[in-house]
Amino acid sequence: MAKLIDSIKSFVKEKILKNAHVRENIKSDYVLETRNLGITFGGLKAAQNVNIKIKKNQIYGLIGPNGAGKTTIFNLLTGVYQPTAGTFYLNGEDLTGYSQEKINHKGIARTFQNIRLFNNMTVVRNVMVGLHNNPEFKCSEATSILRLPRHYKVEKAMRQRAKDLLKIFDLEDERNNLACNLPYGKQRKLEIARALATNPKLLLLDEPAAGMNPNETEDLVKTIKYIRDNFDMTILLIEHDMKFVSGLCDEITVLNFGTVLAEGDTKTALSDPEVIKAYIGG
Amino acid sequence: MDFLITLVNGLSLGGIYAMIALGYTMVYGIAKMLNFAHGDIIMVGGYTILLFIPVNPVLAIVAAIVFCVIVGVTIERFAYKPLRGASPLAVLITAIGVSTLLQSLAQVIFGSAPKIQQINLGALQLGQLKIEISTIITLVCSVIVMVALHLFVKYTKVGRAMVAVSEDKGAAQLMGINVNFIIMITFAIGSALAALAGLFYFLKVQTMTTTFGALPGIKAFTAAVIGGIGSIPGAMVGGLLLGVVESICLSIPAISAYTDAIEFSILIIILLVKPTGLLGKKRREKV
Amino acid sequence: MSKFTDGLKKVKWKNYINYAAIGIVTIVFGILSIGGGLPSSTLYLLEKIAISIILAVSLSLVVGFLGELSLGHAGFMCVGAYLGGKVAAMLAKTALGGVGEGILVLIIALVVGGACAGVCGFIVGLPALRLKGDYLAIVTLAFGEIVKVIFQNSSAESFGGPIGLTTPRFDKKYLFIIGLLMVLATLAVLQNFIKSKHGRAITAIRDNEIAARAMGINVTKYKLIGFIIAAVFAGFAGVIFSYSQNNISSATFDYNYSIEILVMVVLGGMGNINGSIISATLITFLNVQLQNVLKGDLAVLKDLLYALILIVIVIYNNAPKLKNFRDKYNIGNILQKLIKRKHDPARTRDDAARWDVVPTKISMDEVLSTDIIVDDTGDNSADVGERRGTK
Amino acid sequence: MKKVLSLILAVVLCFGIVCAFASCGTTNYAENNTKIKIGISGPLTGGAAIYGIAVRNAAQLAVKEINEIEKDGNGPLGLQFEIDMYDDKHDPTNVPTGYANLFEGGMQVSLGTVTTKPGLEYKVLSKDDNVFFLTPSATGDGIPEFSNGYQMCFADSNQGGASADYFNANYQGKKIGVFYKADDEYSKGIFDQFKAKLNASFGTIVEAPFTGDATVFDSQVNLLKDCDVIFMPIYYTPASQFMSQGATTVKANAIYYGCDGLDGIDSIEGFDITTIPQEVSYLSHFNSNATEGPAKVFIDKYNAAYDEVKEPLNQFGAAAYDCVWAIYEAMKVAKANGKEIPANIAPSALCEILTEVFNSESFVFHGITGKTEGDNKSDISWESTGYVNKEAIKYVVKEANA
Repeated sequence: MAKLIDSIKSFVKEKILKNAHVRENIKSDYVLETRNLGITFGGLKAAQNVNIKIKKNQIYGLIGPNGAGKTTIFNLLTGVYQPTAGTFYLNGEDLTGYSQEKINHKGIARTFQNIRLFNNMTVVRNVMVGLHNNPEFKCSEATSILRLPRHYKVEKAMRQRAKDLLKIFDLEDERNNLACNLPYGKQRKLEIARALATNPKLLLLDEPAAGMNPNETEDLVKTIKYIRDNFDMTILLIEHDMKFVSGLCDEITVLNFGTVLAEGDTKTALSDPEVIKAYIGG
Repeated sequence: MDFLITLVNGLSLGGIYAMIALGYTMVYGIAKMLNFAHGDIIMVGGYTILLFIPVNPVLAIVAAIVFCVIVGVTIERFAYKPLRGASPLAVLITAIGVSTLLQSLAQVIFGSAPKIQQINLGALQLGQLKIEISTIITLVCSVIVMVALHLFVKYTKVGRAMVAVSEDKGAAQLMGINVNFIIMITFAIGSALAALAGLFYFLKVQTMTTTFGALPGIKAFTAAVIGGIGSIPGAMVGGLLLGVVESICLSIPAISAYTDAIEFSILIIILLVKPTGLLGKKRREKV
Repeated sequence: MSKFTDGLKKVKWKNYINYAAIGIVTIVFGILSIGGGLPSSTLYLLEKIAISIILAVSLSLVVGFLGELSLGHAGFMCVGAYLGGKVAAMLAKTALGGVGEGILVLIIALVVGGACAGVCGFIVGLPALRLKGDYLAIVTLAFGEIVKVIFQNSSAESFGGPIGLTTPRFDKKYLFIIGLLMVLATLAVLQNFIKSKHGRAITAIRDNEIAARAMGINVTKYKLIGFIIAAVFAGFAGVIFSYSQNNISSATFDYNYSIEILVMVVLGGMGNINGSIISATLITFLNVQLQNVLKGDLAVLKDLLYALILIVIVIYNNAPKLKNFRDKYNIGNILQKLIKRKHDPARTRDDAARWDVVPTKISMDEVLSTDIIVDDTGDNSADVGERRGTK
Repeated sequence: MKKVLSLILAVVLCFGIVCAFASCGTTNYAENNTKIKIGISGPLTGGAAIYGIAVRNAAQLAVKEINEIEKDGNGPLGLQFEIDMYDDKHDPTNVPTGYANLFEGGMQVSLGTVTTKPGLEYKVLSKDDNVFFLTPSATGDGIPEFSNGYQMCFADSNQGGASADYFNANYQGKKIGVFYKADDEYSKGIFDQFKAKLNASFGTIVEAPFTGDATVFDSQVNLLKDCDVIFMPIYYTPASQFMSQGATTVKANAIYYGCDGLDGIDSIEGFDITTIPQEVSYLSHFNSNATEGPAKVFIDKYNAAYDEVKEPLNQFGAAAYDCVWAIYEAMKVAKANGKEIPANIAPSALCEILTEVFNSESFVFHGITGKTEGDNKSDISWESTGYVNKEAIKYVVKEANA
């Protein structure tokens, strides 16, 4: 019997887990550090050898022409795709290979390029979903079904927290509207509020200013800075709007065809001849 | 020798399943909906054949095809077309409704008592092998139909348009393809195949009831999913596979009572290993 | 005292109206029945209605709230009916059978039937993690058929085989009361579950699974919980069903029965529990009554009618082209205008927008159109691992 | 929209419940009866409808004849009879409602159910109210379990045993095959008994079961193609399908041997038995193609009254005809013994009277089912267990083609 179990164990080890990623934490001064991160789809190298280092409280930009692999990087960092090469670390903790849920629990939250709200729920409840895993609002299924006092307490506290968050984004008055009925700009803001509700250490924003008018964009810049300052947040964002990026980001990485073209200080990186060539198409 | 007969029987049954499965799969590929009422189109075909066969067998076949096409296209026009763009769940439930509607209509018209019509085409003696002629006809015809369909989709203008619509409806429309027309054609072809399947199934069963199409319909649906719904070669492979499995299971008395359970278990196992079926295409959602 | 009345005022009576309605029905008919004033036909009808409501409400958790199509609900019921019925049949003859007029055995049977159905719910829920939409629908359908075949081919000693399982019938005067009490229990559990953070998580998964994952919602866990709860209650319904019959046969629990339950859920409005209750009651009532009125092959007119109503309602509620028409001639809106209660979201209370009641149209496009997120890189993850290993 | 709709539905529902109430009241629902009401539960729609319809028609025929004798209160009983039938669709879940409808509609005596599965439900419900039933065709062994239930047909175990006896006596040395429906209580019940009683000298028999609504029998035909005798304890619809699908493959000199379920196989619309080369025969208590004797008289009466193509007669109908007459005869015996039978007699009182007669050894009913000689009717009696005593006959529907 014991022999059988051993043989099963060795089989699992050799055949199934043979190349599984062994996680190793490192000592890192950076909130996010990626090492040679890459993914290939069939023959297509969607991203390769991406090394990004983001310091605490930085607003970091990820830019590049269409199809450069920016959203792919986001998907890698949030576990939607599993990287085929490389690793990434959050505050030195290796998160490579974790599921989306787990990565979120570890402290990375994101928004989406094409807005993904819970359309049939009200605004306030969208945010409350974000608060779901907060240890403060822990409440088991049985507690809820039996309607123990804890359930009411938690619900009330969650609602209050959600309202507070919505206030920051000036969405408090809309809280009882269905999310799908909000105007576009407000939907984007709601997505950020919802991501923030999960209490992340690193916030990934995928084209937050897309489709906004200049006034709204200006407003957004203020809000993002406010988040960074008041929530002690580190932010990685994708954006096309150069003005937006140069006005907001401390450092950037420029991608093209899945590889890093330039990185570093926003101004220097943007004036790199390679970057200009990639954008203008020289 | 026995096994050979089992195999031939299985292949001919599989051919029928494949023909029905083709209807499911084409409609799924192009209209992105599960036409649950497809099995009942077979029933419509069966009754048409039953009505016309005393007049003339050839006329019966033609009438069945024509009538099934009319019914199929009408259903598409009135039940499914208004729901284009609505949630697939709504369409699926409508299809279930249409299926019940057809069955109950048939019962109002023909009554619930089974109707028997004997058709004996004789058997062919090949050495020691004795095979029913109807089995051979079914097998040959289903192969011809499948090859023809494959060529049609690959080499004709309409066929290529169908592929285009199944890939990307919006883009196809921009390219000047009349999407509504293509969907209508798909339903027409699917219904014609169902009529043929009805004919061959009737040759086997020789009895008409209002639930005539339910069993082959569900089996063919299973076959289509096994093969990867949306994939034409998948439907063929799935249909033939299921037919042979069914025939083999039935030929072993110890497990024959569990035939349905075995078939459905195969389905579940295949889906768990390959969630999109044997030949189905994976689709990636853009995040 | 004033604190008590204040507390009473705070209670949202609207949320409890279904409890009240069913409670009143239970009490009124219970008194009449015990007093001997009800004919058997009414008692049987009430039993059937109670069973239908439990089934419809539990299925609405999976279809309406979780957004997965299940065509195997009768299969769970079958498991509950057979296993609960078997336990009941075995215990009825022992000393336990006499305790409390057989109530104790009934409770044990409910526990066993519900638990077994729950285990099946777990097993069916597992593929739900990998499969979506149409594929999941066929797997649930397959599950129902497999269960049916297994019980059909059981030996005569175990589950009666083709002839079916002989189960003890509970006194008809009391069985429907137990059924209606089970309805109340079902409502309590499901409504409390849905109107909590967990229900919110489930609704979030339905609305947008990818976003829900990104919010850290444990999709695996909640999908399984959804399937298990629905299955457990279907199992309860099955046990009550087995108590309402002397002999149960697995042919009863076929795919058409699952469809009938689905029709109840859809006609009641998906994700609308009260709607499910009303449609389950009405359909069961009509089924029984029409069976007496429509003789012979005309009986099928009933199915014809259901099919037509189903198609018309689904098209009316979902057709994109009818959207304007719906908005313009929505009787609810017109009534609202007549009463002149202007809807001002800013002024309404927090719970004004009923998030648990969604229109029939669920934006399932995304959920259904993605089969699964798979790597195009290769068919298995070992491939992925290999590359990573060579880094 | 939804609110208004649900409101309307609720109102309809309340109305319905009130209607349901209206029927409640007395415990003897037969109090206002002017005729003795005979209740039947059987399929009038669906695949088994053909049996239910034959039962209904034949029972009505018998009632008509009896009412003719009893016209104007001049008969031995001075009573009139009527039939009340509920369509149970061969689905046991319909039985509680159906039974309640019959009972609350004033049923006093009953023919039980036409088929076995609903009968298992029916026997318990009728026991609770103590309603006498004599079923024409629910063959299950457990049907007459309680004191109020009797059978006119042979119980499954009797048929299986009788068939095995016949095989032991006549088909020694032949290769035996069985075509049966594994998920059907009638078919499986007979088959199990048959297998148990068959001599060991036959060796292994070839089993070819099918299940559910299967209609394609290629595999079964293939399994049975070398058998000399094929036992078919099934109803005639699948049997006819098997025969026509296997017409050319099964041995031409093979013998199809069935039980009472095969009765009527030669009168199915669209199925021409002469195209089947094999011999077709069955063991039964009635031959619906009889050309002589009391059976012939009955068949002619039936065909004169009903459309013989659309609603063909089969042994179910013949048994139902006998059932009604047997109940009538039993009531006559009771009356002769000094029992009072008013038209509004309570079902339980009538049950007491009838069981007493049926259990007495002297009660012999002369009917058209069972073995008849010349123009004499058969002798039928009952055991106190509810099983019937009469002689079965092997009928050859069609000889083998030379």
